[in-house]
Amino acid sequence: METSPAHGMHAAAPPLLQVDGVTLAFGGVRALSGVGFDVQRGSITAVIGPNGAGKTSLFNTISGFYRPTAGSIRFRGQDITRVPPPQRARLGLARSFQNIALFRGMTVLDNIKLGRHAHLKTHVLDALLYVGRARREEAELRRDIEERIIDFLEIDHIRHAPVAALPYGLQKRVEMARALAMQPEVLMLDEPVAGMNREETEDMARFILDVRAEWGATVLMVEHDMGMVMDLSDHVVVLNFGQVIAQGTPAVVQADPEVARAYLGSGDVGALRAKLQAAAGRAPAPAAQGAA
Amino acid sequence: MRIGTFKETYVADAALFDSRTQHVWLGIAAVLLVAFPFVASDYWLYLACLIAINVASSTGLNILTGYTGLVSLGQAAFMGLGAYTVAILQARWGTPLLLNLLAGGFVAMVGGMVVGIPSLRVKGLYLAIVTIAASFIAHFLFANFSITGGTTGLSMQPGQLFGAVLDTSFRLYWLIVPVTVLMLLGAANLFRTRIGRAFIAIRDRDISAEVLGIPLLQYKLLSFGLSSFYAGVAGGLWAYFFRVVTPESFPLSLSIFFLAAIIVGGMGSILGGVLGAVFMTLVPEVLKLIVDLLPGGTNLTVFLSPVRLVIFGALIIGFLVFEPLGLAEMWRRTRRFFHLWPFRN
Amino acid sequence: MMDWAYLFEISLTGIASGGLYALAALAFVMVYKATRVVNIAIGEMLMAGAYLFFTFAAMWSLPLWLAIPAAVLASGLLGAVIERTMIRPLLGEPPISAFMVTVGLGSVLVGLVEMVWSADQRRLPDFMPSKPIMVGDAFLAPKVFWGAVIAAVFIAAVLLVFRYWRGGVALRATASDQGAAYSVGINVPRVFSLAWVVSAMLAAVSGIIVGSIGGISSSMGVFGLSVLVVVIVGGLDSVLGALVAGVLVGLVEALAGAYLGGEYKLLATFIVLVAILMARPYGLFGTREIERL
Amino acid sequence: MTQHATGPVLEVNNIEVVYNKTVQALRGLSLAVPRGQIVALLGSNGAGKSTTLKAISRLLELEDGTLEAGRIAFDGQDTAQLAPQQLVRRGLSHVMEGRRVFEDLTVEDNLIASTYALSGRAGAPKPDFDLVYEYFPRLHERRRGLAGYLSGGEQQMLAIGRALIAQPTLMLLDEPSLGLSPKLTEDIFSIIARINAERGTSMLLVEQNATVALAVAHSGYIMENGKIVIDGSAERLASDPDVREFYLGTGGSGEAKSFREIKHYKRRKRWLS
Amino acid sequence: QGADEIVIGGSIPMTGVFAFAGVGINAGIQDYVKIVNDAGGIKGRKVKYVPEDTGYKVDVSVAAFKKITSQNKVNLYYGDSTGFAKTINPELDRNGSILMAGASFATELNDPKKYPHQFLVGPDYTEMFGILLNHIAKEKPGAKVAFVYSDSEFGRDPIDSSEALAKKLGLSVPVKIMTPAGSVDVSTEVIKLRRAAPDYTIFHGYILAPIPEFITQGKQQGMQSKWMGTFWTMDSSTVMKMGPDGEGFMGVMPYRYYYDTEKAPMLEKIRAMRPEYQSTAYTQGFLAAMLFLESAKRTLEANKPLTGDNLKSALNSIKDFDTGGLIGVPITISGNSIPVGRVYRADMKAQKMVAASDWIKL
Ligand SMILES: Nc1ncnc2c1ncn2[C@@H]1O[C@H](COP(=O)(O)OP(=O)(O)OP(=O)(O)O)[C@@H](O)[C@H]1O
Ligand SMILES: Nc1ncnc2c1ncn2[C@@H]1O[C@H](COP(=O)(O)OP(=O)(O)OP(=O)(O)O)[C@@H](O)[C@H]1O
Ligand SMILES: [Mg+2]
Ligand SMILES: [Mg+2]
Repeated sequence: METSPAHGMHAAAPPLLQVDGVTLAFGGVRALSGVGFDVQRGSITAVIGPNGAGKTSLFNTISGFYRPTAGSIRFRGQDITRVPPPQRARLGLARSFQNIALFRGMTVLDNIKLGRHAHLKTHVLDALLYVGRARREEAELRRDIEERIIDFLEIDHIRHAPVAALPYGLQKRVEMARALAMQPEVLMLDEPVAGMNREETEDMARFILDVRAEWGATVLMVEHDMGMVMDLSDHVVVLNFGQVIAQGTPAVVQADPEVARAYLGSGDVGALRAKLQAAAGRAPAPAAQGAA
Repeated sequence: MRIGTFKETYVADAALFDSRTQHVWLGIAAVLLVAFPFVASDYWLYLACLIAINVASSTGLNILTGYTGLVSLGQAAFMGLGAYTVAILQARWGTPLLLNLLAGGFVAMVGGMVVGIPSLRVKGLYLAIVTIAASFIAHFLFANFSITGGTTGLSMQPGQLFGAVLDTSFRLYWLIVPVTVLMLLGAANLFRTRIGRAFIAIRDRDISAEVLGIPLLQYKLLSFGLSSFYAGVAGGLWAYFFRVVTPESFPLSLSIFFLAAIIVGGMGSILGGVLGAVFMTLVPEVLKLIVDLLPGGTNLTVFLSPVRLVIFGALIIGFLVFEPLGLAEMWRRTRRFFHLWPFRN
Repeated sequence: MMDWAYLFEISLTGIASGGLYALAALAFVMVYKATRVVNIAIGEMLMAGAYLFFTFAAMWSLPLWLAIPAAVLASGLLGAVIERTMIRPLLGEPPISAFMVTVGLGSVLVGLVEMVWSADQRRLPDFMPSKPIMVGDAFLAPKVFWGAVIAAVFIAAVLLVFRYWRGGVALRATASDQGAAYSVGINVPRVFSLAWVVSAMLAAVSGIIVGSIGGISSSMGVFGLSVLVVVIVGGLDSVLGALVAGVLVGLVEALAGAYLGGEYKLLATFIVLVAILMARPYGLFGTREIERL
Repeated sequence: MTQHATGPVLEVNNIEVVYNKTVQALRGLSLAVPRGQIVALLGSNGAGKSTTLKAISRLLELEDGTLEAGRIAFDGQDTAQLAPQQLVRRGLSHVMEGRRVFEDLTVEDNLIASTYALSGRAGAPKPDFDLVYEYFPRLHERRRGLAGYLSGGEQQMLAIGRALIAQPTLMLLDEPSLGLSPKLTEDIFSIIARINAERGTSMLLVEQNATVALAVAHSGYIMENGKIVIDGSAERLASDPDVREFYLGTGGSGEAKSFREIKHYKRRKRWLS
Repeated sequence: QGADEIVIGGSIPMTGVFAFAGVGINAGIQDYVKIVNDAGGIKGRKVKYVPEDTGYKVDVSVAAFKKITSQNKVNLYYGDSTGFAKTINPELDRNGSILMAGASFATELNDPKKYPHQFLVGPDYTEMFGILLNHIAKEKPGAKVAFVYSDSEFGRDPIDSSEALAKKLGLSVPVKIMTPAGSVDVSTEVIKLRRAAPDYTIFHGYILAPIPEFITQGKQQGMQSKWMGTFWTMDSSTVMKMGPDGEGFMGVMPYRYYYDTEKAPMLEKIRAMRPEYQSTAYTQGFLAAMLFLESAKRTLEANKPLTGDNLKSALNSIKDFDTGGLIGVPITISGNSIPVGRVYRADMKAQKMVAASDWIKL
């Protein structure tokens, strides 16, 4: 666990995913301009940056929902810039969404099953009759999901629950399960721990590490929780105003003054507290200083 | 009492009807369906056939609107396509009945898919109005073509199946009800597989569905196609049932009727489509029966007739206001009341 | 050989009768803008307004200057009752539910009209000047002309109100997110009522004009279908769209009727509708839905 | 600021909330917000924090939830008699979870919509857009753009800005830092602290980022499963060992743990068992 | 006792777009049945009338038919629409026990070979046009006649055949205008009509709207045309609703109006039973019942069972039959229709329709 598999093959193997000079404009707004970076196989790569920097837009471009105005995206060496989104899913680009996009009319189990869609072969006629291939495929799918995903993410108690009434944290976990069902080579997670407290964040961090270890998936994530980003990732890409302003190992990025100015803020809890309490017009309490 | 039905295998868990009780109910329903024609009067047989036709068509609409979330007000027109196809085949070439029905389904399916083409860009109510437009265009074609007999429409001979001439409700029952049951089973199966799940995903969030591997246009068209295939077959049955097809046979109000049926029954539920179609077909008849039972005879009929319109509308409103999930939900609640449903919430 | 005078005369009539569509479409747009309810019973609400006017003017013989406002006010009351009993309970339900409620409403209104006034066709008392309007050599039916003038006045008024009154913002805010609207202090139930009352009143005005041209009957609601086409072409939530599309549809219908024949009228408008939607999926001026992942 | 200068602005007494007539979300929850103070409300996902805020602002009914028992008093008055918009007009603003801006409206129209909060208020205060733009200059730049196309952080600013227009005495803030960058989180919290200091606005703050929340708050509550399990001053909470482990992520030593070294089977929360 | 009854079933549109007619038809049938029963029935048998409302919808009509026939032994049936007649006739042919009439005057139904168990209680729509055109040809030879009709089966029914007939009678048809169903604003159509400058304009396929608007606008634009309508427009109360512009409106009517003063014992009877005005739909229903029961009587008198074929041949045996003045001349039913009628004209001052021609037999 100390070194990720990626480090060893850095030079030899070509990057799994290459983003090259990607530019994306909405009318006048330039969400991305000339973004380029590589994602090594087996790595955990984080994309960070201020709000509105274009991180989600970047994910959307990689998964094909937006078509870039310029630039290219290569996956396993193959140019997929013009490949429509469903086909990219079949190639192994799986993702979760920033604003949870579960299907509210389905149970947890069906949501997860849906992730496998692109890999199944059942046709309309099979489906209407439900014999042969349809029946076989459904049974296999069910076993696979139960044994590998539901078990792994510890969501067996809710598998038949409708997703709508689940607490936020569990919904995020179901999204992750659905992405896993897509048989990902690259698992893209958009803010996987937003809205979670420390304890839940820790759970999610553990899942992410385990996904890489057990599934051999490469992880690409957007996240604002710096603790987690810095602890987990092998490579960090920083976006600001649609441009890459820094990239490298967590330590390198953290030390970059530009990044600190645009994104990280003071980052020092003690200083922060003093600042906030000064703003609130109170003297810093002695106990608080002790805690920090 | 069942406290949790434990399933031995995942296959059993995914079965369509998962418990002994349900099998028993199903058996009883089948026996009732088989016995019904031997005890019912011509009127009730007529109604049963009509209900079955409406169930088939509503189920089709439920696939499109209830499950895929594409509101359509063209279901009647697609039935018309099926009915005209059957009538033309039957009257001009006398081809075999089952073939005609399939042909009716396919012609409607093609029509439905053509209408579905805008669905990638046009959404929600805008799309619903496109389907209205489509049904007016269909009506125009029916009324102005010679092959469809213009405004006069087409009359046809009774159909024949396995040597039997289907000229009474009793005989038609044995065609219409089994075909409908088959179509129902097909629809129920559909939603156990990836196709059905894809439909629901499109309904709930179409844009994220695409990123998850579902080609939107293909599946929207498929949904339109399936739905109109159901409508087309239902229309074909309708043609054999009434044996006269005119442009006025499939008005917009019929499309609204089907929409009302799936909403009253419960959108996105096969059972809902069935219950809704049964309910909506029977309501006017039951209201009539009630009026008949009141003293006062036909004079009262004249006076009370508009009341039926009011009640009809009030029922739709009442359902939506008081039971938005429809009859299927009422049924489920009743069932929960009788079984101790295992630890929901 | 093109007969230009004929074309001019037909177009003029088409545009003027488009004004009537626009007014009825405005009634529709009011409700949609505030509540996202697609009121398919708009034709029946027109009918209700026309029958109320008929009752006051022809049956109770009230003078016209009294009968018209009375009918409009009574319609407003009807709108309030509809909102209170059928629409408000559906706050938070999916749009198709409210849509179907208005289907039920249409049936109820037709039933009530038949109960009270029977299904017979009737004529409304004439109240518009009957002197023909001549534009050059072209003739314009006076009722159609004055109807268009009244419609234009109302549409202009509504446009101004939306431009300069913050109530317009409240309406749109409510439609966009009811919970959030509450949380900024907007009286959501009041916005709902207001929208329905105003819509019902506009529908009544429109119904009185339409009824005085074509007579009234319990099947008058079919007019609503053309209105539906108009609002879709214009964009469901756009006042300007209602105006432009009303005139456009009026014109298309007139030209199709004149040059192709009556059976082509609806066909032509529907083809125009589909063509416009293919190019602009939210109508000419409708708000496009924001889709983000 | 108001006539009841003494006593807490908000008192919640033993409330129970049930969703859809079936799901019980709150079970006998009580809390109070003293005048002029920031009170933090922490708790894990699904604990019922948002539900508490919705119960207070009466937006619960929109989601088919009902207040089955208990009493909520705002400025000494029972809220049961007031409609949601009346509460807002009396000075209780709720910044809802998930930002909830009016997507089809421009930024400025969002603020205009918010001026309804001032309707019918004594003294007829003037809406102060400049104040909002001063706190959030970014909104000024984008004031003619549709709110739906703002980025997450900008939408959050707009949501708080809308509440500011209402010149509230009590603000309910539901996860204001959700999805915001670390810097913006700091900025927003400084603004929250400033608003509190400069305008004397009381706040009930729901937050997952316990570190910042306890930094600005005067006192706090921690809830689990629909009940309050711990309460106390911000300092006291920040030094509670459980809070430190489960909310602040600091071990006994006070040093932050690394996410790479998380045990698979962790100690359970003491107050849960 | 039940077997002895003669049963008239009825799919009657008491609601919907055709309700105004249905209500009258229902009353007419009811009244004639009462007259017969009060007089002891037909050859000692009571007559029972079983109506059902249809809302003028074909499927509902068929349901009503099924219901009534499964609960009664029906001999005679009154059906509402053309569509219904076409749907049910094959069934009548098969089970052979029912004779049917109805509210439809569709030309298509006037074919004894195709519809052996159906008859029309008056002239079919083509024959109605024939009566009008004959009248016009006599009044103003070589006149220009415009046809304005609705886009429906009802509206389109007589148009093509009548255009041919007009030619034969030396009349010209400068314009045929089809209006879409349910249209209210007809300004464009009026412009079209005015430009054709017809001497006569015949409306068909409507009840009232949009005829008044056509006439009003036409007059405003200085048209000199005479305006005419067919049966379903021609009820007195309908025409009177046209207001002042309806003055002089003409049309074909196969029956006498309720208030006609020419000698008609049956009308007197009706007026005694119902002192208020009764519509022509009432007369239609009344006459239908009269012909129904006349056929039944003739069948029974011939000692034949009441089968559809027997009833129909009894009906066709009716020659120079006196309707008690409901129709001004004795009638003969050789095929499926009664091709007789007369042109009436509106007199707005008297609020009455007055005869404008003699009875015309085709
Ligand atoms: N469909 C769109 N149309 C117009 N502008 C858009 C669209 N999608 C995104 N944008 C704009 O692009 C920019 C980048 O947005 P994006 O959602 O990618 O930011 P982000 O980095 O994910 O921010 P956050 O951390 O707040 O989620 C923003 O200014 C946003 O307003
Ligand atoms: N509209 C609803 N219908 C049914 N149950 C609901 C609804 N909203 C919330 N709940 C349930 O009530 C409980 C409390 O939810 P609430 O949203 O208040 O939690 P929270 O503490 O705000 O969590 P989070 O940190 O995820 O926002 C949860 O179990 C949730 O599933
Ligand atoms: Mg983002
Ligand atoms: Mg919450």
